[in-house]
Amino acid sequence: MKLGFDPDEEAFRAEAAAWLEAELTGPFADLRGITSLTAMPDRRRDWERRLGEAGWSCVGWPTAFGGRGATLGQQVLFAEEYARAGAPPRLNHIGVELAGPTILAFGTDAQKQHFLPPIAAGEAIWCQGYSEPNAGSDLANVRTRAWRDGDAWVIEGQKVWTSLAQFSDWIFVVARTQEGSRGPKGLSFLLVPVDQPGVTVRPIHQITGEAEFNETFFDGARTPADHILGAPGAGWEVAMALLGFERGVSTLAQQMGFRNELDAVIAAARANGAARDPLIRQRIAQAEIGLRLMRYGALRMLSGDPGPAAMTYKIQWATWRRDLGALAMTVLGVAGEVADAEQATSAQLAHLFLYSRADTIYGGTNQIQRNLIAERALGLPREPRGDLS
Amino acid sequence: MKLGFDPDEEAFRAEAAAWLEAELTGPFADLRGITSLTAMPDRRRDWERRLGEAGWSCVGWPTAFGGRGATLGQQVLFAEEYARAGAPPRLNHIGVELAGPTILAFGTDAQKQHFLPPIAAGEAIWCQGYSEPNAGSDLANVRTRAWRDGDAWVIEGQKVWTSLAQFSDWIFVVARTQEGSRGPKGLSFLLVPVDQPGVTVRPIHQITGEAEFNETFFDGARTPADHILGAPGAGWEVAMALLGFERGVSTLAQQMGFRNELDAVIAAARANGAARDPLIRQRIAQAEIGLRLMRYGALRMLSGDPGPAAMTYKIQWATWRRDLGALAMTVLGVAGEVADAEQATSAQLAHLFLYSRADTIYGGTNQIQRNLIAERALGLPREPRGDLS
Amino acid sequence: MQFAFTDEQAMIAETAAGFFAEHATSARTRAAMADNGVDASLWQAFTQELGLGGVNLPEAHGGAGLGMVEMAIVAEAAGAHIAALPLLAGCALAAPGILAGGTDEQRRAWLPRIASGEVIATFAGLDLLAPHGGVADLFVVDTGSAMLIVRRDHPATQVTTLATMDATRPYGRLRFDPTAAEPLADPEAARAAIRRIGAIAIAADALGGAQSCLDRTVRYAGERVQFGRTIGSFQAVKHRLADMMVAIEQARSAVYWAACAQDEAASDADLAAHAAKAFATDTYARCAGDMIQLHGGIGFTWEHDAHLFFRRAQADRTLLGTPDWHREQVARLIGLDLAA
Amino acid sequence: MQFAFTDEQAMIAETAAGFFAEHATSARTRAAMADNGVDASLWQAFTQELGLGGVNLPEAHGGAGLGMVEMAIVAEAAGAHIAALPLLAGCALAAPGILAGGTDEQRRAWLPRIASGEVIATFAGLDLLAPHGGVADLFVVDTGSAMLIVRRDHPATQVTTLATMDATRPYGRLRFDPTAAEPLADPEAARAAIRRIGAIAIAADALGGAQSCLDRTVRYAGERVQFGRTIGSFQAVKHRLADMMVAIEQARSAVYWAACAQDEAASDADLAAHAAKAFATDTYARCAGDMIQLHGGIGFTWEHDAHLFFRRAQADRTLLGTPDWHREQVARLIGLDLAA
Repeated sequence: MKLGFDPDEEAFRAEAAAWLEAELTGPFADLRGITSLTAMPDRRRDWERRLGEAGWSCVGWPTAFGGRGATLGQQVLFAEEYARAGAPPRLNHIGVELAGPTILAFGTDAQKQHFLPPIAAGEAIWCQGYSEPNAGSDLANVRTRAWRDGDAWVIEGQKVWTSLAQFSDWIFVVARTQEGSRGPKGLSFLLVPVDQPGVTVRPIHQITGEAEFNETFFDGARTPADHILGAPGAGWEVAMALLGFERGVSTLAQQMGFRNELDAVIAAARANGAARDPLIRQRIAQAEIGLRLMRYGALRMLSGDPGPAAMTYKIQWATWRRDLGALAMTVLGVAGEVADAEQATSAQLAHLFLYSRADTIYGGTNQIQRNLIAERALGLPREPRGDLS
Repeated sequence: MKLGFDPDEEAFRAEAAAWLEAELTGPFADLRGITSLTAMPDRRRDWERRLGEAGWSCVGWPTAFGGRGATLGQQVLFAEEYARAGAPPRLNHIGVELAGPTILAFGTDAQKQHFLPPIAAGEAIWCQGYSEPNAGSDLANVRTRAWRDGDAWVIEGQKVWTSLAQFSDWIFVVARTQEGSRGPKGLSFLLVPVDQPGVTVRPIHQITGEAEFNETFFDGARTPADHILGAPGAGWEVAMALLGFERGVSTLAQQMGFRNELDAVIAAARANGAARDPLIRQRIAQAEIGLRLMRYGALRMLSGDPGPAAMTYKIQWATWRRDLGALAMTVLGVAGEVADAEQATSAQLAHLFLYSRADTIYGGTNQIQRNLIAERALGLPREPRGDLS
Repeated sequence: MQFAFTDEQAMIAETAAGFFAEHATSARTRAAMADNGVDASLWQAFTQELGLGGVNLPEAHGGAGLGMVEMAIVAEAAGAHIAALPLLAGCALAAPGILAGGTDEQRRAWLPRIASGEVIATFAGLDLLAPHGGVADLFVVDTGSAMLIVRRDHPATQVTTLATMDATRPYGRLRFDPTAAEPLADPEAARAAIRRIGAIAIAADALGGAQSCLDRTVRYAGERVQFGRTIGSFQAVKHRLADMMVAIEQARSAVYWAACAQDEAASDADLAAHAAKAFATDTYARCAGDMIQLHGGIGFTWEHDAHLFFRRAQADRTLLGTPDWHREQVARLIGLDLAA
Repeated sequence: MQFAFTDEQAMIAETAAGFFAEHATSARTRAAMADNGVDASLWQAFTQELGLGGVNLPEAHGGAGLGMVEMAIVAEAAGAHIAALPLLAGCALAAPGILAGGTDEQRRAWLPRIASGEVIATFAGLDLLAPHGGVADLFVVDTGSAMLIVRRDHPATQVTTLATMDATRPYGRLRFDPTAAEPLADPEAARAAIRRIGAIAIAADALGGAQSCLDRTVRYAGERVQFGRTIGSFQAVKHRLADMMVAIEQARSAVYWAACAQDEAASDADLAAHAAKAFATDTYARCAGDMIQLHGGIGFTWEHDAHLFFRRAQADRTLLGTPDWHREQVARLIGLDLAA
């Protein structure tokens, strides 16, 4: 076991840090420190292109597809430096972290050549079409249908919670291509352009008041016949594998965002004296410990054979962040509930408090995560499916 | 709504307090302050007789059966004064609080005449035969069988967790009297003398090292044909109704025991300085609040129509006491883990810590309680029964 | 001893529940949220038609002459519907302060007009944040030493309405001229009344809100189908709902214990108020959070009412002291600071 | 950076797990509990045959020359079987203290004999309670200022063995003559080593114990039938077990982070040790409690092993500081006391 980094890894870190610093004090200084997933989409698209141009967009990908071929240690370091530099959230997070790796794993050579370089170059922004109004936790209960019409797939149906669809060029859609099939069978994984008459994106306003999520309607939407990952009817396996990529190196970048949030809570507590309150101190310490353990848990996962332990990550971070939101409000008291020109921190933390309630829901609720852990990691019996439609 | 007591209620309180004080500084001074359920059984049997003699054994029962015909308010006050005086745990708790009220509710006149006065007189000590090795949480899965043989019932089988059976004269037994029946059907509620060759009581050592509970074996045990409550085959209804009596006035006496335990924790915290620790203060305050709310919850139940709210009481007190045990150990630290001649409190609280782990198990685990609340109070679907035997 | 509603109390509870169910609809509450945080016609109906604006004020001062139990009953019903009205600000904070600490003249001047709804009154502590301050005509202000009556219509009085997490009870930040304000005669009595009655009223609001969270979530769990089953058939959902009920029933005991103790001037009335505020607002926060969780994605949308409860639960927690603070008061009151 | 066992570490883990599974049976542990808290033949086999009595001591002092990661691996395996042996007392407390703070002479005199099992050593803080004190030949004693070596065979030394909740690690209360004791040369270094290595070793014991609680309860849940179903098919049971696993995996990260940080003398080594001790012992207590709960009545009997885990979990929590105390150290180390 070894936690330290080698000198050559440290050299890579220095290179990345220097490049990020130059860009974020130079041409992209306006993006520094942004944390909102919806802020300044045009400039963040420029940033995706700049990352691609300089080879920092998809550092772990093979160079043949626009990546940098970085080692695991290097990827870890880049993720950390990216966040440390205050670089903005990746507008193409889903393309870089989910769609790309899935295409790498399941795509044909032609598909890889077609789809990967534009992602690495920041030219193709992706979003995700999984959930439906009646298939939230029950992901396999897909009703969106697709069928072949000549050399194209035609798609009818509705997806929901399509994060960032309003900024996206592509959406991957899990659709039912085998008529009469049920559950995970008969689904296909289609790659669909968003900018077409058959696709309508309608924002959903969430409890924070913003609209990060959308409903996406498919009404005769079309995509070429070869824009399918895996065989027709074998889309469930692809969809599930994709969820596994959520536990990759990007978790470390995510954690650096959490670091910033925890630091904001600590700063607020020191500013208003709450940091002297032994109850607050305990909760901040517990948050600090939880964050560190996420980091070392991620490094364990990335370092080798984590086994089913990796399944525990989602519930860990979601619960941690929800608790941090509650802690933030305890630290701030009534002052955290009012918008006040002098208190930017308060607005950020109030947003965290509200927004983090979604963390334990989307991407598999805490309840679903516990089912998965119990059934797949601990081997306990599966929940029986009912017969209500 | 009114929490205060009327002058005539207060007069009753004074009478009870005076009597208890006289007895517990006089002939029964040796029993004062005892909290163990197994300590000094012979002397506590004497105490049951003394209570009966003076009419303080079953204050809420009709005078015809040896009770005092006390009003609700008077019963509440007696329970409080009993505990306040440091009177010992009732050796015949099960007879007075469970068997008696059930016989009152379901017995024939002859049964009432036969069984109730000896309970009120302290002459008949009772215990409870519900759980079996394969019917713990699944109470209806009874395998103990009984059948008619002439003018008697003959009983074969095994009960477990028969609290205080070693001191008891009678046991009520839920037995399967209809061959081939399953679940709650075909059960009968039999009243069986313990002192006979067909009944063997064997102690179970619990994690505290004591043996409060027992296994009770029935091997051709007999009881007269008319020692059955309710009709043959209708024992489940009787058994369930009995559980309802657990939420009667005796809860207030139980709470006075909790009061003593919490006071011991508070005293320990004040003695060793833990009472200055803000974390401990929060937990003690929460325990204090929880105990008060048990009291007022009980008064709500007793005052009228509590509806399904009464179902929440078991999980409330069990969880409260388990948490108190953990709090006690936090207050004491390492000193709580060692037996030390100078620290009687420590031994009492260490015992509480271990013993209270049973509270969330016996009499319906917290999980079973949540099922009951969800299904009966909130109307949610019942858990499906499986087909494993 | 009879710890159950009298027939009259049961009738008030039924009336209040019916009134808010009919009038305090989600649409009207949301309209008030987008405006100034008060559903004016609801407030008018409440004070004029229902005549409960002074539920806990003496009849001599234009009130209904009832007690804290009745006030709690009304606050619970308002909380159950997240009603947007200055009930807490006026009836549980400002008016009890004036009643307990004001001169006869001050009482005569203000209490009937607060009870009738003509004057909206509120309260501000040291931070000068007043719930519903933006619409208030009258402020009772705790300066730490004095308790002052501050009129909105005085030229030196300025109120900045702040965008507030719970938009059914927006805070206003007050600026005023202390020399132009009128002190209450007995500031200690006023302060004690506001603390205690305010705490109990907030606890009652929280109780009503928590019960609504449970009721609505139980209903949704019986309708929403996932994996071919209603989600209410999953034990994880059932148990979470059961735990909500366990907490709510304790909160109910707490609120009415505290209200009774207040009405009976019991020796543990302070302890009861602290206990109720801590326990009921913790319960509300938890139930509102669970409501969102058990609704899944839909519970996270603006259009669903779950966030209205969640926001009000947060406001109930912090106004007049956090649960931790109230528990610390309990610790003090039970003698943890006494020598061993 | 490679945060996974090396091949050699994996082999040690396998060996240790096999060793304790074979020898540290429930029957032998209970026999030791009824006696003096040490399974003497287990301790002999561990020190002599396995040769791990000095796993983390330099070879020059008779140790195996391995590091804290290997020590944690061994302590985790011992904890998984609630082994009754003075591993913590000697290898994680007394020996590291002497190694870090002793003179060369003191090291030469004691470390090889501790490693070989010839001498049983332990540690006592200000309360003079020493785990396994009743059987110890040698005590390292923290007097607050000095760190002393106290020999059992000195006539002034008296040890009272106390009946202890965790009878696999009974405390002895020490009385001794300070003037007859031998001070360690560098008390600060000794104290720091004992605190940090002791904390990590206890955390590792807790990790192993918690994992056993989970494993055994999963097995039981798959066998025990109630309501015609294995109880492991009930979602409430499944979710409780899943939560145990979530906590345990975090505890595992904590223990090996802390062990690595210690071996690499990382700047956050202190923070890591506090974090590991707090998190892992909290996790153990929770898992042991859940083990009893999910076993139902049988888990509450003396004959079932659940209470052995439960008792040891409690001992792990309090020895060398409670979780609250360790979290407070984390709060201090991350700078909560710095000015804003």
